[in-house]
Amino acid sequence: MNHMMLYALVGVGLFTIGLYALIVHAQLLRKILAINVMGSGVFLILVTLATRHQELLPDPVPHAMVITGIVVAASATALALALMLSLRAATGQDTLIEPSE
Amino acid sequence: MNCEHALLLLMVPGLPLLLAIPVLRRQFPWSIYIALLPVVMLLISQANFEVELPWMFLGNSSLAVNELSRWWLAMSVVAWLVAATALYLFHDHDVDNSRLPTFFLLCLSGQLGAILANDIVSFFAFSSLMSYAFYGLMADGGGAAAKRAGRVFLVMLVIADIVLFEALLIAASATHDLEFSSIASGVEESTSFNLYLSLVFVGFALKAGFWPFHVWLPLAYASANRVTILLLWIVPAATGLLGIIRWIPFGDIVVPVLGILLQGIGVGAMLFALIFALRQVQPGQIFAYAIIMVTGSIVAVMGISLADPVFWEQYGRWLPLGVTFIGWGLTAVIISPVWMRWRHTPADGNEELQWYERWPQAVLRQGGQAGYETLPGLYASWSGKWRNFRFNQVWQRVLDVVERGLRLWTSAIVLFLLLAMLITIIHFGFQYG
Amino acid sequence: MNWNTALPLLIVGSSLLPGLVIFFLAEKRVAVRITLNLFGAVLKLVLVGVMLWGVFHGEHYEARLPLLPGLDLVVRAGPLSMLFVTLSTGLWLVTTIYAIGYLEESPHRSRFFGFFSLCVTATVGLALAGNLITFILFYELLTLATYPLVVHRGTEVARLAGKNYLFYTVGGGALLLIGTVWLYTLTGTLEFTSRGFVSGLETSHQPALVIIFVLIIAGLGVKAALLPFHGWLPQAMVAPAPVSALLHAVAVVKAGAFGIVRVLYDVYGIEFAASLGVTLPLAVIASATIIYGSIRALYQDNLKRRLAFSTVSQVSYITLGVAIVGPIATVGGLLHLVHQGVQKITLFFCAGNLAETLGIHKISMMNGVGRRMPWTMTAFTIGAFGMIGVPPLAGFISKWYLGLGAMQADQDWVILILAGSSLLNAAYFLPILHTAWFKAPPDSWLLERDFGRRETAWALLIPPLVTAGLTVLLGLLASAPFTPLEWARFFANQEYVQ
Amino acid sequence: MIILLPLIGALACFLWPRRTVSPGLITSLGIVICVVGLGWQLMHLGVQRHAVGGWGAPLGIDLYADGLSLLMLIVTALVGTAISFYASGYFDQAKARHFWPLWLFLWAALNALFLSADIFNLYVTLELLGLAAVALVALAGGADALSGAMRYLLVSLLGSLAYLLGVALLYHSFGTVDIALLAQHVESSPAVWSAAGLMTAGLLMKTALFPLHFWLPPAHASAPAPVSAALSALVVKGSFYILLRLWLEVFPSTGSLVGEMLAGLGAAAVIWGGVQALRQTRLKMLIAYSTVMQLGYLFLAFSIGSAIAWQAALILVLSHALAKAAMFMAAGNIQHFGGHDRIADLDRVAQRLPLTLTAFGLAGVSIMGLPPSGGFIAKWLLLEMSIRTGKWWWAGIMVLGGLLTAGYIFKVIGRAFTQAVVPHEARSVPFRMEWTALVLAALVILLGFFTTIPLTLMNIGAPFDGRPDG
Amino acid sequence: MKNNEQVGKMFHMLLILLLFVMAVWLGYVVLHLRASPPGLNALVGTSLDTSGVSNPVTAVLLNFRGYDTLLEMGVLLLALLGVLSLGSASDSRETPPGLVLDFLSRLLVPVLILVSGYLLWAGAHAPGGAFQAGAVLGAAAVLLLLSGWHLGEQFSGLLLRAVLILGIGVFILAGIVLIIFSGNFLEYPQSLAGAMILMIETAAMLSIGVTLAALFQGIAPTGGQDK
Repeated sequence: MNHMMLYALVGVGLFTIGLYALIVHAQLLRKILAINVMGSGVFLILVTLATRHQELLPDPVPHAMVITGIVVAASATALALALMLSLRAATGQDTLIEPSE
Repeated sequence: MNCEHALLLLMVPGLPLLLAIPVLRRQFPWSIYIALLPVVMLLISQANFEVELPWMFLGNSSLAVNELSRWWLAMSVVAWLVAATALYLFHDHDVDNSRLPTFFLLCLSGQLGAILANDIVSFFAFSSLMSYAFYGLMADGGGAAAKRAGRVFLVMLVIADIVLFEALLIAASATHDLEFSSIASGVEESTSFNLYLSLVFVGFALKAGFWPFHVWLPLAYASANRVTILLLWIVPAATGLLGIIRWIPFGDIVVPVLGILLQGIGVGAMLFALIFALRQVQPGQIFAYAIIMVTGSIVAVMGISLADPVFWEQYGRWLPLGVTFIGWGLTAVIISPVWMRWRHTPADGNEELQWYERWPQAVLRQGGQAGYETLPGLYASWSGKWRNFRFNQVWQRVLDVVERGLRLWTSAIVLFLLLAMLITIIHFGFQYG
Repeated sequence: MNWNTALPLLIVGSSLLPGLVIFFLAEKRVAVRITLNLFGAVLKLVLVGVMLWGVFHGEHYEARLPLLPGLDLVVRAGPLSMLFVTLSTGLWLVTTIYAIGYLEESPHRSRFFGFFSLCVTATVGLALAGNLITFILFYELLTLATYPLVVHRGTEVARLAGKNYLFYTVGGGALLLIGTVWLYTLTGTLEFTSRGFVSGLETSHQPALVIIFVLIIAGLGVKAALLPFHGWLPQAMVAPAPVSALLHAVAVVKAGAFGIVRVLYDVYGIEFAASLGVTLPLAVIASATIIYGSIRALYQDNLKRRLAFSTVSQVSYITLGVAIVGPIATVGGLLHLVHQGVQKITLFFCAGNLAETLGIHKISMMNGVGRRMPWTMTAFTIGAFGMIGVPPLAGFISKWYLGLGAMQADQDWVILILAGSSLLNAAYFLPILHTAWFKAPPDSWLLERDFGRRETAWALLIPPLVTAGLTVLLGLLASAPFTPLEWARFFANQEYVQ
Repeated sequence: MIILLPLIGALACFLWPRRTVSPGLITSLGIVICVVGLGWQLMHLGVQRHAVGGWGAPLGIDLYADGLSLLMLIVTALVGTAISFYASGYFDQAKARHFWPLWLFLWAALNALFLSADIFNLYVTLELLGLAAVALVALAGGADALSGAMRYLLVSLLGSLAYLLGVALLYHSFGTVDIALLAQHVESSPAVWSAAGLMTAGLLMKTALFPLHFWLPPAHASAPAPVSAALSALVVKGSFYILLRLWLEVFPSTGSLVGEMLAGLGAAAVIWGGVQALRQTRLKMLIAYSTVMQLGYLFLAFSIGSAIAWQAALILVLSHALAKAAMFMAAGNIQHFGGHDRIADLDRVAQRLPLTLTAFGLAGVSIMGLPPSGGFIAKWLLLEMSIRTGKWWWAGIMVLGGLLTAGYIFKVIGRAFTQAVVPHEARSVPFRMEWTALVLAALVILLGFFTTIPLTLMNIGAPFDGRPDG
Repeated sequence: MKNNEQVGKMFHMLLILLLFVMAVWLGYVVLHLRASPPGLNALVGTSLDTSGVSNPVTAVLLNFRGYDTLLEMGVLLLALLGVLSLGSASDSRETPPGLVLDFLSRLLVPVLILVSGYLLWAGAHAPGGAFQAGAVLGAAAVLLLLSGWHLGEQFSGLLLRAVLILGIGVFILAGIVLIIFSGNFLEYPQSLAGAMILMIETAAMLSIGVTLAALFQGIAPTGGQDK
């Protein structure tokens, strides 16, 4: 049980909190942010667990993964934001709408 | 047997059948006489012979000329000739375009065929052809009473055919070859012998209008057209008698009970006919009762001969002779009133239905009730329920609500969580459970 | 790919290809379409003739296409299939001619004739099917091909009828499918073999087999209009007359009945089925259907509805015949398969003629129609008498064998059924004849079409006369070679361990 | 390489937006050729394993191709080509310049997904897939489409994150992300269970299994027709494929209970999707719900779980892909023609588009699982297996589902036969759009006769024998 | 309504409970991860020297798992495509930047570019690499855009798009070339590895930077409806 583990737990916490926010908030912006928080949580877990063993160098592979993940997350966020904006332009509200029958 | 005989034999029923087709008939004048030619020739040529028709019906049919059929043929020919003349006399103005000749010829072909038939099936076939055509004759051009008579005749006819059909089946299952000659041996040892006999009697009685199934006869006399009246004896009655004689091997069998019963019926018929004949006002109807009387007497004779075969041994062969002469006599007698009434329009009997006309309707109505109320009712009620179920608003709303609920984030994601955990836990359980 | 393999495929294809081509024909190309139709029909008839000859001389025609490992698509020619193929092919030719005459200048003819051809393809296919899966395949194809024909008119009523038709048939198909799959899991084969292939199973499977039997028969019973499932048939009479002819005589109900025969004889084997104790209930149901259908028919004033109900009752003769365990009854049932088809198609043609020429749909409007259309009504009369079973017509022969078979199998109650139904048949057919021939015709018919000296168009008149003639011949010459009787006997001899 | 080609194509389309169609079509044909080549390779040389960068697992990434992935690739190639042709007639210039690059990216993602043997790489491809799909949905514009796209995006992100977390756990407990190696090392531990839970749930979310299907109908119904076709036919199958791989190879020891649960959900999906589809008033919604339903069928295989059942599921995937693509195209034609897809007013349109309607009908035959069609074969096998394994209830579900399907298919078809006046606002439909739909539908029917081919193909490398009871 | 709210509340509680359970469980899982194996650490160490770079992360990123990176470039580009396809791209706002911003941007942008260059170079042996560099570059570009700088029309067409796809393009090109040479996709010959990686990284950096900027521009709300 070292401090890295603590970070890992923090990561779990972030994931959970993000999920919670994703569920309860209606506004899209918050949802998007929530997703990002969750993402950060996962990344945190990945990175910190990479250095469970102090005696060794940190494992590079998770780092690479995280970088990849971050880029993906960034792109996704960008797309999401763009979507949100044009949705607002189309409907005037920033929440999801029901499909019209 | 040589070929032209066979041809001749086939022509006897065949030629009328052909000529029955209006288009063909219109080609020849006096077509009915032409149709009668072969049978006359047959009578002239003295030889008795038989023609096997392996391809017909059920494979073992045959036509034959022998003593019995000769007598009958002789009788019929006369009757037919007279009837044909009557047809041309009374209906000359519209013989060509009316359908009377068609029915006439069909009937003719059927009757001759029945006489010549040498096995049950062909007899059955020809006689039913004859009977339905005869219904046509009766219903066509006759008055309302005649039509009613026709209806009753038809009902009886259908029932008769069914009854005879059963008899046929019994016979067939008893003997595999359906020739008349072999029935005697076959039927005797079959278990349902009595059933067969009674079926045959009932069937032909219905067909030929024996007492007590005679009800349509007087009606027909009252109002049918003249030709029909002329044929009333020869077609249903005489052929029916022939049928009985053919189908039942008299002389070889002893059935006292049935015999006595038949005697009773015969005597009853005669009495009945006598009484009613005395009460008749219309001269025509008297002859109807005469016919009933005659048939009754013959039935009585049959009863006797069923009771003790010896009687049949001695007098049986005279029966055809008797029948023939009676036939000629009746024909001759019937002509006169027809001649008398020949410009009258047929008088209509009263319109209200007799009991014997009502019962078929009654039966049908009952059946209809049964058929209508049960299944369609059920079907309707169930389909009704189903429709209610489908269009019931609550149901629809439930579906809607659930679907929209699923589409809400909250519920959806919670479900998702639950799912994830469930899978995890199930694993756990699977590992250690 | 030798001739014996090609022939069955050719027979199936000879209507498939024209059908597919016809779909893409422009509405205007009447001549081409008619040529294609007739060409297909005649070609098929010829091919069938060849095959008939071959089978009679012991040739063996078979073609298979691997569908799944262990499951082939098989078309094979045997006596039973030949019986049905000949029937449907012959009648198809007639019906095509009739339809061409019937549908002059009505819309969507390409669509109609396309599905028409598909329909007969399916029928022939399931007639030749060599195993249950092939049968199912064509069976469902039939369902799909007939639906557009039923709703062809496009009216609300037609749509409703079509919906109902689907509701019944698709459900039936589902039952059939489940039963078949189950059977397959038990036996591992579905090849039709005479005297059946399930009898080898050990006795522990018997309850399962009974359930399967019920499933399959229920599935087939829908098309065969057995009692609880007959509802779609009378409704489907809104379809154009050729379609009704198809439904009632050539394809659909026949497919059901034929399937029942197949299952009973070539899947279960009649003796085994009897030992399972499933044949008697089947016979009882069939009898109930016979009586019920006739009674309902009595009360229809609409001509085609009455005919439809009479089909309900008549088709069950087939089921009854094959459900009575005994070679003669079997012969009777199979004969009726053919005879009923020929007679009923005659009746529907005539009904169609009345509707087309004089606009008559109801029996109450038929007064004296015999004087206006003597030929049509003659054909009708012959058909009707055949139905009643009056000798020497075709119906008599089949009823004869049914009755005889029943007696031979000591099932005398069947005879009562037959008697009753004949009575009822007479009761609902003879009045029609009476009205048509002996009632005085009205002064004018509603919407009468004039055909000059002829009573109606040739294309409408010839088919019923032909089939009527067939009705007479089938009865009169029942024992001549190559008649259905021969084939039926041929088949029955295979199926029973004499 | 099958993956790169569409990428290059995409880039090309992006680079020269004026002339997007020709490179697009060329690319798709190229892909088909490549897939055929790969198929040939597989059939003659057996399973292919390609170490990217020459390092090989665990260090590098492996590409792995066996019958399973080959089949999926073939499906994608077939439907993809059809969609390309269709789209070349569907979009106008303005839309096309965006459609083609996105669509080719999607295609690339799919191919990459089907070929990858590395769960983290799978994650990346999933994201690629998801983003492309979302962008395509949004292409339609309008509130519905955007909202649908948004919902879809969030869902797929959530799903991927769950999946990624699972990957993280797996990696840290076994130090590899290569499927084959994992399959060797994996043994049960809390980490594995929760990883399985997370990954499965995430993928189910993307595959839209019953309770999680809420996002699918809006997204699929509001997208442009070719896109809906692609989504319904291919995209959902992508995540299903990963699910299949995982359960076949990584977590094989722990099949049955979860399998039962999934199958149960599948059954629920069949019923629910069917009922909902029956109640829809818009054609595309109806088709979308029928997708939900058909996906349910796939999951029944998880319970039955014999090799044949898997094959059946795959045949179903194949036929459903073809059929559903055809259906959406038909729907697209109808909408294009009449300007709406309300079922109630369909008759006016249906009269005028016989080809389209035929396509719809034929596809419907397969969806209903009536013979002769691929759908029938698949259903037959599933039924047979479910009865063999004594799980009657699934058989019942399937039959019931079939009836429901028949119900809603004919609800549409029936409209074709009403005689109605032709409206004025009709727009003519491009020739190739009608024929593409028809060809696809015809393919499904043919599939019913030549099932043995895909069966032999998908058994290369025996991908289904990973399961103990297979 | 009332009970609706109550249902909502209950739902909420249930949700929190679930999440809590999940968190605890995951925490437990994380804590009890098995100590062995030490990941791929050793393996990476051994094959590092053949990889052409000395920084393990970069090695993994661009060599061992280069394929991932390739696809991920794809994702980035894809996102851009998506944003563009939404069509709400707006030219940057016309308000002239304040003095400070203006000055700062003039000062910072060159520095940022320099930094990015360094990061890119350093990536070979120390933490750093294409993405970090690209990010910085992107930041610079964003800064420029914010300060009202325009991309000249002559560049904004084909050329811009060319730059955008440069990264992935080069990557793919390299891959294909390498297939031809060494039979394996993206298998660098040891001698050339370093150079090629550097080349790829440069291209990647450029397009990452530009893409980020373009994303920003694409998302930047048009004047009207932002709060």
